[in-house]
Amino acid sequence: MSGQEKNEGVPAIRLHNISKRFGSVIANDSVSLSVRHGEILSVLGENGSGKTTLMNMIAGIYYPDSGQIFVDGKEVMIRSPKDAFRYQIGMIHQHFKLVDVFSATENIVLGLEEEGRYSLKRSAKRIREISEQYGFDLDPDKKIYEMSVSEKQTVEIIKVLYRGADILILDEPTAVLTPQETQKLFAILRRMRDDGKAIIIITHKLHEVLSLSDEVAVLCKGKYAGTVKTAETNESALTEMMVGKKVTLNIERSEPKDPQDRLEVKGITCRSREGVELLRDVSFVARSGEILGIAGIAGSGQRELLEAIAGLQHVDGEILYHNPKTGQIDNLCDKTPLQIRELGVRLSFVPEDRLGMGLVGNMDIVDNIMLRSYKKGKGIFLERSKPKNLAEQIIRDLEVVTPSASTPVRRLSGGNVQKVLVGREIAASPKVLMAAYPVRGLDINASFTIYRLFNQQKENGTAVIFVGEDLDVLLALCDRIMVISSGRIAGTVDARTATKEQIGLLMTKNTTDAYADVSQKGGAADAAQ
Amino acid sequence: MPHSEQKVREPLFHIAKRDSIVWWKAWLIRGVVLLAALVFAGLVSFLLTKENPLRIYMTMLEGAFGTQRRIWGLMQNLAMLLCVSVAVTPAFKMRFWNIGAEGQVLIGGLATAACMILLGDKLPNPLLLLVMIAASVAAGAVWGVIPAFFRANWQTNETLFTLMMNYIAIQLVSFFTYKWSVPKGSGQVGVINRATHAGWLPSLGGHDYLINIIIVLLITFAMYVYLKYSKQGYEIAVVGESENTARYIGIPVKKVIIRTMLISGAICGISGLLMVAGTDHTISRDTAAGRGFTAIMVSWLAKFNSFYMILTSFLIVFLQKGATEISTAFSLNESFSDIITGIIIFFIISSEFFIQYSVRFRRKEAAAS
Amino acid sequence: SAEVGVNEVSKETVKVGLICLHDENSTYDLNFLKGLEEAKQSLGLSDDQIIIKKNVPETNECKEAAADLADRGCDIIFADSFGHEPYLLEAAEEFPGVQFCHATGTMAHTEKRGNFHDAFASIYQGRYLAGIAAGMKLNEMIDAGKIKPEEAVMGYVGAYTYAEVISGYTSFYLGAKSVCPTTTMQVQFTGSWYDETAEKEAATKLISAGCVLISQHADSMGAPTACETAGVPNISYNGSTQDACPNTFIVSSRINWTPYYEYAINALLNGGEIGYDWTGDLTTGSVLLTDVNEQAAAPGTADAIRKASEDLKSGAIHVFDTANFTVDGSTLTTYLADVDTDPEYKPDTEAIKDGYFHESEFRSAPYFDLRIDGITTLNEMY
Amino acid sequence: MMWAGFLQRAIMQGIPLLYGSTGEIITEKSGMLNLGIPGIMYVGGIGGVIGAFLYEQNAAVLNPLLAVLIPLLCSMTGSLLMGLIYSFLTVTLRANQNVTGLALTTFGVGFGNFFGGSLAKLTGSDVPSINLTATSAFFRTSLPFSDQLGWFGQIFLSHSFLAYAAIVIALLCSFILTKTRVGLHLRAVGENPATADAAGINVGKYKYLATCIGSMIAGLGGLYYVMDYANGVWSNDGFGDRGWLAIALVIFAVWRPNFGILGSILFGGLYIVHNYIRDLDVSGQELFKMLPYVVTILFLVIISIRSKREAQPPAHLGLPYFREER
Ligand SMILES: Nc1ncnc2c1ncn2[C@@H]1O[C@H](COP(=O)(O)OP(=O)(O)OP(=O)(O)O)[C@@H](O)[C@H]1O
Ligand SMILES: Nc1ncnc2c1ncn2[C@@H]1O[C@H](COP(=O)(O)OP(=O)(O)OP(=O)(O)O)[C@@H](O)[C@H]1O
Ligand SMILES: [Mg+2]
Ligand SMILES: [Mg+2]
Repeated sequence: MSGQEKNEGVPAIRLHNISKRFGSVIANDSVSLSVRHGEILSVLGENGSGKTTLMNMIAGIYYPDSGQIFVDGKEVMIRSPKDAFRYQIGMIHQHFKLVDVFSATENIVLGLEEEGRYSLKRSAKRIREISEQYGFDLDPDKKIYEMSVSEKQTVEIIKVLYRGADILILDEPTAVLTPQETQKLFAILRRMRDDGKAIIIITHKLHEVLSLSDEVAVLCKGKYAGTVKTAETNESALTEMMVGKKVTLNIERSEPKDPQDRLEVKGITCRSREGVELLRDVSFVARSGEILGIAGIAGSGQRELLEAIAGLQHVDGEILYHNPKTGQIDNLCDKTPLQIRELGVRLSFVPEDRLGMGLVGNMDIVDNIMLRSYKKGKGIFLERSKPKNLAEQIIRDLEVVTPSASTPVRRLSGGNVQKVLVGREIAASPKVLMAAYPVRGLDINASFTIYRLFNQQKENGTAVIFVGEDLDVLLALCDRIMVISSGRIAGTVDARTATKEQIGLLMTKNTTDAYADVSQKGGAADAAQ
Repeated sequence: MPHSEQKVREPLFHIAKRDSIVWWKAWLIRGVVLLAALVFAGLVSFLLTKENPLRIYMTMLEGAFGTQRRIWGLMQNLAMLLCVSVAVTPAFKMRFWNIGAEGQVLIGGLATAACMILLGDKLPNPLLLLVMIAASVAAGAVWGVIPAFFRANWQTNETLFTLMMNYIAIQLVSFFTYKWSVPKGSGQVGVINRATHAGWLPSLGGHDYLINIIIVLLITFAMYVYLKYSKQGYEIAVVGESENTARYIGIPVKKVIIRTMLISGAICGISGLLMVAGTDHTISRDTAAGRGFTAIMVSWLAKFNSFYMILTSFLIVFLQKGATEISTAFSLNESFSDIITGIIIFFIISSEFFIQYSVRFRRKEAAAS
Repeated sequence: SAEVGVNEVSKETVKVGLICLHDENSTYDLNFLKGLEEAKQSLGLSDDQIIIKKNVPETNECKEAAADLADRGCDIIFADSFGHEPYLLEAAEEFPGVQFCHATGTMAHTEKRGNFHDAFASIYQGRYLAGIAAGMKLNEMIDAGKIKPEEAVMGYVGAYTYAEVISGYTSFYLGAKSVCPTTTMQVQFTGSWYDETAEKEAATKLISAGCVLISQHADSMGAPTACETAGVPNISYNGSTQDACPNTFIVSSRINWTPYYEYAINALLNGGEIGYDWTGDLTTGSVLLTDVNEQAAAPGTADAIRKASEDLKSGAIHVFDTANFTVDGSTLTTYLADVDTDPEYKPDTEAIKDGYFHESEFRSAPYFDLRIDGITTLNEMY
Repeated sequence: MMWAGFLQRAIMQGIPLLYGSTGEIITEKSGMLNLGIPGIMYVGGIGGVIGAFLYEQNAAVLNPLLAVLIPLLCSMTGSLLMGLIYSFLTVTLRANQNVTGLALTTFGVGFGNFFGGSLAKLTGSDVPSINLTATSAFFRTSLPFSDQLGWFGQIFLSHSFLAYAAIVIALLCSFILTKTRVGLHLRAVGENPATADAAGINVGKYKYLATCIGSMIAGLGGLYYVMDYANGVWSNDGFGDRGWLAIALVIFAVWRPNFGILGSILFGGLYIVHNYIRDLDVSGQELFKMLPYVVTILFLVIISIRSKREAQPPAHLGLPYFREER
């Protein structure tokens, strides 16, 4: 369409009264919005408000129940992604759509019907050209399973560029990126906008919305709540539009009360199956009544660290648990989760991968709540009444949006899934609570609910370990922040006095040599799941 | 709005997943589909035989229920199929695609036969029976655990592994039937302990098969409770859904995989015992009679619910018995029953689609512009 | 062993049951099915007086099938497979008023149950005659200079290693040897009555090992078609395979079961006894040879067969004449055969009298299980 | 020349397996685990038989081209229909693949034997088999000079066009899978259908096509068996368990049709090797018949322990795909 003259007044894409239901859930209820060429539109909304669903209908993944879609002023029928490509719509999905065993090139040319002979070499050449033009760094022959998260995202973006998409949709592209990577992405997006492309981006991070987009469209519980010019709004106004009421967005941080050593990690080292060091000589202490933040570039060993403590990773070294009841000190190193629990260690863990690890998507909320406690009680039979009550309590207390307690968790939106998980882990009244990126993908309201819960735990005397990516949040929520870099501790700072710049510096401290390697292997482990 | 030169048509129909469906609607759908299947199968029968389809179905009923003996025969066959179906279920629930039940049953039968042949005159009968039970359970369990072990440790594809194990079991049975054949060289074991009845399961109240039926019903009930209400059953479900979650929560995944296949294999072994000691009193490579494969369909069609399996295995056994009767009555090739069974299963399989999805047809031309 | 209620059955009401291991797609069972059809016509029975159960395995299913036939009012029930015997015996016990006639079995003459009977045919005679055709073909090849006399090696594909098969291939060999004295034979067992691949591969292997003529005792088309492919003459079994093998089929022997059906049903209808053990032979018409395929056979084959057949009938020659074979180099004068079935295979009956082995005389099923010189069995170790 | 004979037989045994496994590989590459292959191969066989039978019955003189083409087309139509049943049930109606496959095998074997039996009855021949010797002769035309070149001719030239076609098809499939756009798309569908779908590939279409084409290829294995191996004589159950062996061969070939060529010869050899071992008794023979299965298991274990990514089954093998499922 590049050859075609763009009609300035006509939106690149316009949705009119789009509705979509899933069973009894109304995901989109008569939503209308539009975006013009040379413009970036943010779509904002609480978890489960139907953003992904709406975008998926533009991309041809879902098909609307009713409503119309116009591209450049013409009504179109998008029945499949193929149709979407025909209208030069490209989408980068919340969950990457890449084939693990394929190379970058293979993934990028996938689905294309180019003229002429099929030649990966020629395509790789074009990919290099595009990379150069936009300043990406990508090896076209690298296999996806060898890639880090940001590399994967690069592939996704080049995929869209390669197709010459005119309309670009990104669903929470920054959720897994470091701030540096995010800045790079935004620079590219701005360049694309200046090239006259229409861009729609979904993100829960309001500062990103404000810094990047020209307009913001807000969805609220499946309904369209309006569009505002970015220049004419601010964080609290947007939040209000999104949630439908005023909310306070500050984190109350209390002073730790009577902190005691709870978990003492001494010199642990972890190797991948290929023998690469993922953690090297990590030592620290987590204290009761305190939130210990862990900052670092994604894939620097955070996951291995938490998993080692939870008994899911083999490591060398010592992990000492100071039992407050008995005063005893137990080494948790190389114990299975079951053995750890049998030692009387009250350890809760909110893993990064909610549905892949923390919960069972196909089971209902009650059965998921039961995961932690099913072994309780004598005999060989299950006891279902207590978990049922607990489930209902969690739904009530955390305002989980769900038809009922017997709804499969898979059907819930990301935010609500997370609430179920955190609710369960906290209900076990842990002495140590570990959480990896607990608000990733959560809307602002839900995020603050989670922060509040962690603060409560802290006040109850739990040692909370919080792995986060948003430095502002870490600084506001935590008592101390430990920075991990390339599998090593780069330093620990007091969150009350430290600055973002200080932490950012620490985060890249050891990266010169080992970084590439570690992130690569971390990526491989991801892919192996 | 201007006419676009090439108007894109809305697709003729669109498929969407149903939220859930009330139970009676689901059964109504199944009933209707089954009826459609019978009509279609009747049509096929008519085309191939030129017989009145109603007469064909009457003959089938007659063949299955005509006499008391046939009813007992039907129940016996049902019990055997049910037993294998129940046996494969825990593995399926764990998403372990055990298609090796045929081999596990055979090897259980082989162990039983071995005890009867080798120990028939050496042990008192009650002791012999105990040894037989232990041997068949152990043999079936071993056959189930071998693929489970590799799957648990190295993710070895179990569908293909268990499939291959079937043939190994078949050849082993072949090997031993030559070793034990009567007369020598005939490749047939003949009736084992025909004179002494050593190791034969007793007949209860004059009914040869009653004991089989009772044992299978007990196993079915126990399996239902085990899967639905026991902690181990819950572990099986979790491992089946997500091994990662299971590991995270502290379920010993490898142990559960191996334990479940041990149970699965052991019950298959018992099925072998019932077939050899309770029914045939001989062993051959056909002892399992394809039940290992049929059971997979039975279990799946019943959605892994042991009680529904009584219904689904009844359906299959009825079809087989009935079709045998058709071929006797109308002197048809027996393979006809496979065709009919295949057709009816195709229909039943497709009924699940209408239960899980709804099909929406194209809306009337929207009042667009 | 209750008495049989003979008087109640009449030709109009008698019901006949037949239990087949497979169906008409197996040569073996087809023979039984055809035989019953002919008997039905010759006896003037109607269709609904005959009930046939096919594909009945050699398991308890067999007893169930027999009982179901008895339930339906069958007065006499035939079963066609060796392995059916013990189950049929059980049914005979349960239904003393019904006659059970079992083909190829061995237990009736020792069980001595009034309503349980065995039957077989002296098919070894037929194989001997077929062997003559083979010998003549070998002679033809020798005369034409295609092979040397010592290269007159025949191959034989056998199903199992027990007496029925041994008796069969030995008589075939002796028939061939009676016209071609230099012939030798190699036997490969398949371990199955019906396994197309195994039979075909066995035949092919025998051919590539130098066998110039093949015969078989197994039921599939594996061996004949292998011969047709390789252009090696074949003596078939069960029926003519000339259609599929026009260039290599010579002749085939088979059992005709019609005489036995007629005998047993007539005995039942006329109030006579059915013998425990009935042996059909050339004279009863139970042993048949198909037409000779003149295109493949040596000239004069049909005549030679006819002549030998007369001699066998008259007793002028005996198939297992001890003058015609040796075991480990010596001529036999005595041999105790295992005629009465027992688990230990205890030999119990002297089978050699008057200078020949009396096959199928003490019971219908074969019991000749000697390994004679000139025949090598390839996959059976002694 | 015993070993030359053995090798030639091994190849003949291997060809149906090669057809079956090539067809199944194409199918599995699209993520479909079609356990109906054994049934499909029966239908492929009987389809050819029906075609040849009708032609032989109705034609006064057989035209060589038609005598080959008619059975070929009938065979392919039969297996195509089987493939359509399977893909309709599993792709369109999203039925469980294992169950559908097993039912299809029951159906296909029954179908083959039913029509085989019925036709045999029609011929009224002495032995219950359908003899299509004339048709078979056209199929079995081998290369010139094959009987004049000693062992070389026996091993390499004595085969029929369907045998060489099997190898050509396998090589072609390998080429398509690795060197063409269609192959890339097909593999993507089997690895990650959601990704393929989002990339604009018509997942359903690919699954349908792969299954149907795979079925047709596999069906040719059945045709080769009757027309070449069995000399045009159809006997019920003659094909035996080769279908399952073909599925085993897929693993052995690590999902590469070109590896399947050598694998099929190996499996063919293992299938009959017991005939060629001296002094093996009949029971020992039964143990030897285990070999292909044992070898497959060993291989399966080895590739899983080595866990090389390239040797793994397609990631989405056997799983259903529904775009709107999440
Ligand atoms: N497959 C489904 N079946 C039923 N309901 C669903 C399904 N998928 C999503 N929903 C519902 O739709 C709503 C939005 O879910 P979705 O995951 O799209 O939200 P989201 O905005 O992407 O949230 P998040 O940021 O948490 O990922 C949720 O309430 C969820 O329960
Ligand atoms: N495939 C699906 N099947 C059933 N329900 C779905 C499906 N996809 C989404 N939903 C439901 O539709 C609603 C909207 O979901 P959607 O994913 O669009 O939300 P979202 O705004 O993207 O949320 P989030 O911010 O969490 O990503 C949710 O209730 C969700 O549960
Ligand atoms: Mg979303
Ligand atoms: Mg979401």
